Amino acid sequence: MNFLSIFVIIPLITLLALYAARNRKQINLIAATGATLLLILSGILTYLYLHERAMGNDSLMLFRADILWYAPFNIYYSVGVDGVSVAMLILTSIIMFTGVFASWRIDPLPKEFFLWFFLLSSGVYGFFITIDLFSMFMFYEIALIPMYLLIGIWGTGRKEYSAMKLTLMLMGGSALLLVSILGIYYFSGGDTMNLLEIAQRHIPVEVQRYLFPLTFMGFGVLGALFPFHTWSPDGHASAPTAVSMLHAGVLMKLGGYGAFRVAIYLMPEAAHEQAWIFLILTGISVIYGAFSAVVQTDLKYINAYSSVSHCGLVLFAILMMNETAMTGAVMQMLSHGLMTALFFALIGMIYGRTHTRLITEMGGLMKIMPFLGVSYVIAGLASLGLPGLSGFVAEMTIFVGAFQESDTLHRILTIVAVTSIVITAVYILRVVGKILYGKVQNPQHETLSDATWWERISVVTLIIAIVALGSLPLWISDMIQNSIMPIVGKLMAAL
Amino acid sequence: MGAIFDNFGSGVIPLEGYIFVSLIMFFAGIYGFLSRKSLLMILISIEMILNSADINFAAFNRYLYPDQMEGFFFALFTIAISACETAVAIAIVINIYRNLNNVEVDSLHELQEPEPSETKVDL
Amino acid sequence: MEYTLYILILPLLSFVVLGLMDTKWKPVVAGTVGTAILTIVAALSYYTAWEYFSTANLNGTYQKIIAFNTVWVQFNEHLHIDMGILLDPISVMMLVVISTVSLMVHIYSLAYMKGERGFERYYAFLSLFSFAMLGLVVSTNIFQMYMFWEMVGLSSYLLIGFYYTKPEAVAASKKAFIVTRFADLGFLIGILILSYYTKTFDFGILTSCDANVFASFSGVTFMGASALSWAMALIFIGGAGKSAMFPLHIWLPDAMEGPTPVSALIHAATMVVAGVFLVARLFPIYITFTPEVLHGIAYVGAFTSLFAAVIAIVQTDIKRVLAFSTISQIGFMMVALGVSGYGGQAGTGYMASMFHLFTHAMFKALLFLGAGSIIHAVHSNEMTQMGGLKKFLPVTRWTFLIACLAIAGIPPFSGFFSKDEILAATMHFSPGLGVIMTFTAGLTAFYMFRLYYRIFHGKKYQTTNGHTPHESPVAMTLPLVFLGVVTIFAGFIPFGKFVSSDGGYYHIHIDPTIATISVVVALAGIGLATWLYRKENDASAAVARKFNTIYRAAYHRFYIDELYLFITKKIIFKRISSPVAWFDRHIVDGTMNGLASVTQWVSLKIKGFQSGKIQHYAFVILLGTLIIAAIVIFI
Amino acid sequence: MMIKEIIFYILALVITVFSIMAVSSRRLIRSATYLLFVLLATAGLYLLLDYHYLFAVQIAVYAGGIMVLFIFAILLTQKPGKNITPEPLFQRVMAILLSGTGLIFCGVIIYKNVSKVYHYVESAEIPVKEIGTTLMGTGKYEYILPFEAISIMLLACIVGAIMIARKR
Repeated sequence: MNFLSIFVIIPLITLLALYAARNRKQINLIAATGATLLLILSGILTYLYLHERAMGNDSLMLFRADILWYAPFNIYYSVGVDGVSVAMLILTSIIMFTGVFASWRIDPLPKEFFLWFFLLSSGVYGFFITIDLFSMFMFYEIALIPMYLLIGIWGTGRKEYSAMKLTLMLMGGSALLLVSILGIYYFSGGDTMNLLEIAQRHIPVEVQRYLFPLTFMGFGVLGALFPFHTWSPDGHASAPTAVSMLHAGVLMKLGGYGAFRVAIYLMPEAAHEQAWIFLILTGISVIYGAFSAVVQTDLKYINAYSSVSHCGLVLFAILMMNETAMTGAVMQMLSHGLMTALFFALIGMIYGRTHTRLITEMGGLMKIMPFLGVSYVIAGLASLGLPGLSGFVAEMTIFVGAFQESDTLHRILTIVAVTSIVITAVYILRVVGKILYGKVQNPQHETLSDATWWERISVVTLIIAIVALGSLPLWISDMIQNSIMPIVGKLMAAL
Repeated sequence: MGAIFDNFGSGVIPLEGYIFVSLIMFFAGIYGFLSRKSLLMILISIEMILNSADINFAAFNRYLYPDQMEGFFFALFTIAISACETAVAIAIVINIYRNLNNVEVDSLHELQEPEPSETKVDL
Repeated sequence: MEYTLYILILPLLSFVVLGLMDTKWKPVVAGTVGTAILTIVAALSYYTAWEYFSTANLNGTYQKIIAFNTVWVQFNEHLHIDMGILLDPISVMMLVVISTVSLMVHIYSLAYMKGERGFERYYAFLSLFSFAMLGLVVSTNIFQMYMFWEMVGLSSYLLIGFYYTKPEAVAASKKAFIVTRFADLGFLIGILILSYYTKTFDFGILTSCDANVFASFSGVTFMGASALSWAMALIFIGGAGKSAMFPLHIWLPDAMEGPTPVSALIHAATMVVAGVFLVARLFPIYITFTPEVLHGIAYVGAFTSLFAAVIAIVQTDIKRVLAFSTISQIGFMMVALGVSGYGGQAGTGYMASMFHLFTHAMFKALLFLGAGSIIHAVHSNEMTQMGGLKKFLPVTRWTFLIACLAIAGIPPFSGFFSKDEILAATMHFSPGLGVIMTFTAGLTAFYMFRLYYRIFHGKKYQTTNGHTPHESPVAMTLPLVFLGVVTIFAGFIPFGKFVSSDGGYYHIHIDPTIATISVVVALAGIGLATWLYRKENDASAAVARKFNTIYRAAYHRFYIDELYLFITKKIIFKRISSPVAWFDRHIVDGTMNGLASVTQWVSLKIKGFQSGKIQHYAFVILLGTLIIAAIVIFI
Repeated sequence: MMIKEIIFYILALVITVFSIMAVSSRRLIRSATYLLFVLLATAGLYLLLDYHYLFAVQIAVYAGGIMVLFIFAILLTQKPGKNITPEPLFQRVMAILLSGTGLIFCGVIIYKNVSKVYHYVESAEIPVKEIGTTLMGTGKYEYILPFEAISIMLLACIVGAIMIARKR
């Protein structure tokens, strides 16, 4: 039994236990237990990982295990983690944990909600631990499908439309991925699906030219790459709180992670050749998302566009293809995951009280619900990159890294991307000013209550994570950077 | 078909003769099946199609494998089956007539989807 | 000198504790804790100053001491952000200034903010500000400085928006943050350029002006200017934003919506001079490699100074007058830096700038706290509702007068000495600029005394609703008196001994000609103000009528705000964001929905195949069979 | 032996003409009548092929049984004297086109190919006894299983027809 597989198994066991649960209390208890176990487990994993590395184990992936799964195509269930995966696993665990608490009072059908929720999470965990292309794809799909039901059943507003749109667009992306995975498989020799082994081989450059854009776009759809991002505003706006959290917090990271792990790692030559196209697209994403967010009036739309902007920055940094920027990309994934989860949690909580998400209908909430108000401000500050909170470290690492590429295109795009910090400030402060400060717009809001204990757990956990990442970034950035170095080495060799 | 003319008057009826007859009958049946609205007309057309097949069975058996009896028996069975089929079909037709007061094939649309314009899915 | 770390840790701790406790503690407890911690910080700062100035002098030059340094995040093998404490004359001087003013404000606020909702929060924010500002000045590297730079921006935002139920305060805080953030964008890009070529963030390496470090800049030009010039100019934009240089000054007058002690601390004495501090910190680079940028700074400073002084003359809100006065005075400091040379006696401007920073912090804090005391008494910011307050507020009046004299540059008050040095340095650099600055100094004297007279003299005070103004409690007057005393005597500090452009010893000497001229000009300004405003009369209105156009323009601050409003509302919101959002919803999303619609359309069309008509099916089957047979047979 | 040929061509002509008339007639009862002629002519063809038994079955089952069913069905479902409303021209044209194409297509193939395997074997009539033993035999080329299947199906058809057609 491999240690990493527990990450996939715990959600499945939780599923079974949930199936047996009788009432809401038991359901919540089981879900919370499962999520807590995962959180603890990721803590243990981090410790073990750092310990192994400190002991001098410098193989590319640790805790390797391979189980033959389908011999004719050499598909293995093979797992292994490096610093990037560990970072992602921590993120997923934190968001799972807080997501469970944020949906403590989910209605209707709590049992079914958590069933799908945990199934989704097992897909996400599987995606991050596996290093077999096919298993990766399979876990990707497992993570995708529950989303349709979660949004379609428990969502708000135009939920069927959004769920359909989201699923179809992501499925479209995964269709591209399937093609490229098969392409990679056949052109790398056709006898292994293992990422590490494929990385040792050479895919012909002519083939890479076709496969790289397919792969990058396939993952880019999930990473909200312009112009494939439009599922994000609608999807996030309609999704229930915990699903928005998990989706924006973790699922969108699957895109960045995959682009980094598959597209760039396996096809470095084409990546170098075609980076400029995608750099322009991501550069557009960054600015465009930010500008779009400025005039939105729905809180979730603002946040969704903000996610487009921030996730654009992730892909942007990955495409810079140097060690610093890529480290920054992973940090940004973590940071964005945490803060956007916090945002969506808070928006959900505010919406649960005011029954509106329109910023024009709210005001002066700081006075009525100080805890949520202050937390919202903290999330906003993290989002606009305040030092001491996670956003700053990530963005600065990206900008410093991006600035190391000295040709004109990279320079211009970097400077364009940097300007997003101002626009971010504009829309964040606009929202904060409108909904939290000022006079109470709706007299009925006067009587609303502040956060309950489970909401506080969720919010406080996220804030702690954000502050921890933001004020003591060295250990995690080191961990990530050390894992990125071999990949960058391969990239440099391909140049 | 040249054989027909070559052997005309020789007292030998060529195989093509039978085949062409059955062919014409077959496609007449097809035409009826495709063009007529009345269920009874469709049934008549089907009978003709089956019948043309019977001719072929018999002719092939007699001309090509005169020592065997497969074609013969197949024709026999086909006649039996067509009899069954007609009996049941006519029972159904009469039943339909009782319910709908006509026997037109177009009026049988209970299982059909409603008109497209009503089912515009909101995407 | 490891203990200097506590100068940073204690305010941070105070912020965290007060912030977490929030309303769980009684206001008085929170206030006391905050003030007590700041007292310790102030004591530590004084001790640091004493120890530094007494021990760090080596061969007549003050050494830079890295008291503490640790890697905070590593970018690549060259670039890493450190967290550390750098002690050198200007940072130590700033420590003293910040902790003094901050302590005064803490004490003052105990009384001023008494009974306000969110008193605990207020103290938490003050602690946060103190932490950030102290961290800013002791930064060992430019990126650390940038971080704390952002954090002071945040605490400024939070404190301006302290009365968050007031829409003006919220708007002002937002404006302050966004405008400075915009400037910080320049700062950040400047840092990125600088660090890309020099491969370091460290101030020690940067300000050593080692030619090797800057070698990779050679020949790199962009739009006719060298990359280094660009970097330094962009960094200055950051400083200009924080220090409210034209045209980024618009946030500062609005920032007066915050509580008055906050204005005193942040928007008069400490945060707004961060830009000056930044330029001073990087002064060696400016003077060695990019003197043209430095001269640009001088002209920007001079223009801002004159511009703000003109506006200050006609404002009626007393805090606004003080705000424009602050902008003007910071302009003076910038000019001084801009015209300064490097090393020895050539560094007059540098020393003068720092000196003025020091004295200005004291007397401007005094002015603001005095204004706070006045507002506390009459519950209004408007000059028109004041007048004849001298008999109600004696302590405030005298301390205010001292500060006015100081800022006007009347000897022996502190402002005279520092301003005189600035004028001397400017004259030395360019007589034209010198004349402008002298004129501005005269304007300063005029508008300060206009302010003074309109508050304390003139018409008799009209009591409303039986409410009589009374002198503020001792917690408020104590800081006033303390700062007043400092203002009187600070001019005699041998400042050049401590702070100079190269760490060496600088002899302050008063140029009698320039001193005489400046005093005469100042007296002229005061005289004019006395004539116009001492007694209630029509002269001032007549003058205003005479210069109607310029009066109105100045009163509306030359419509710069309207310009900004136009840019933000019309350009950003209407011309960029709304179209972008529209584009996203209708074009990009429309394409996706269009794809879906096309799919649906196609499926609706081909759905006709499944018509449910048996003859239709038979037709298709036969046709298909025929076609397939044809294909099989003929192909 | 000319007579056989002449009979064949007469039968062929009858089949051709009446099958076309059967499917194109406006009146159902006429169609049924034409069908009867077609079926009888087919029976004649069986006779020419010396399948006397088949001839008998064809006459008995088709002309006797099925036609009676048809006629009753027509009488039960049609108002007397009423023509069937004509089908849409488009449908008829398409049907003619398709069946015409098929006819030509198959005709060409037959014309080009079948004559190659053309040879006529004179043969006597199959004795009914042999038919009986073959139908009931269990050996190779013997048909007890289809026979039984057909008989069960006939039973099912009878039951089914009654079930469907009876009045509820």
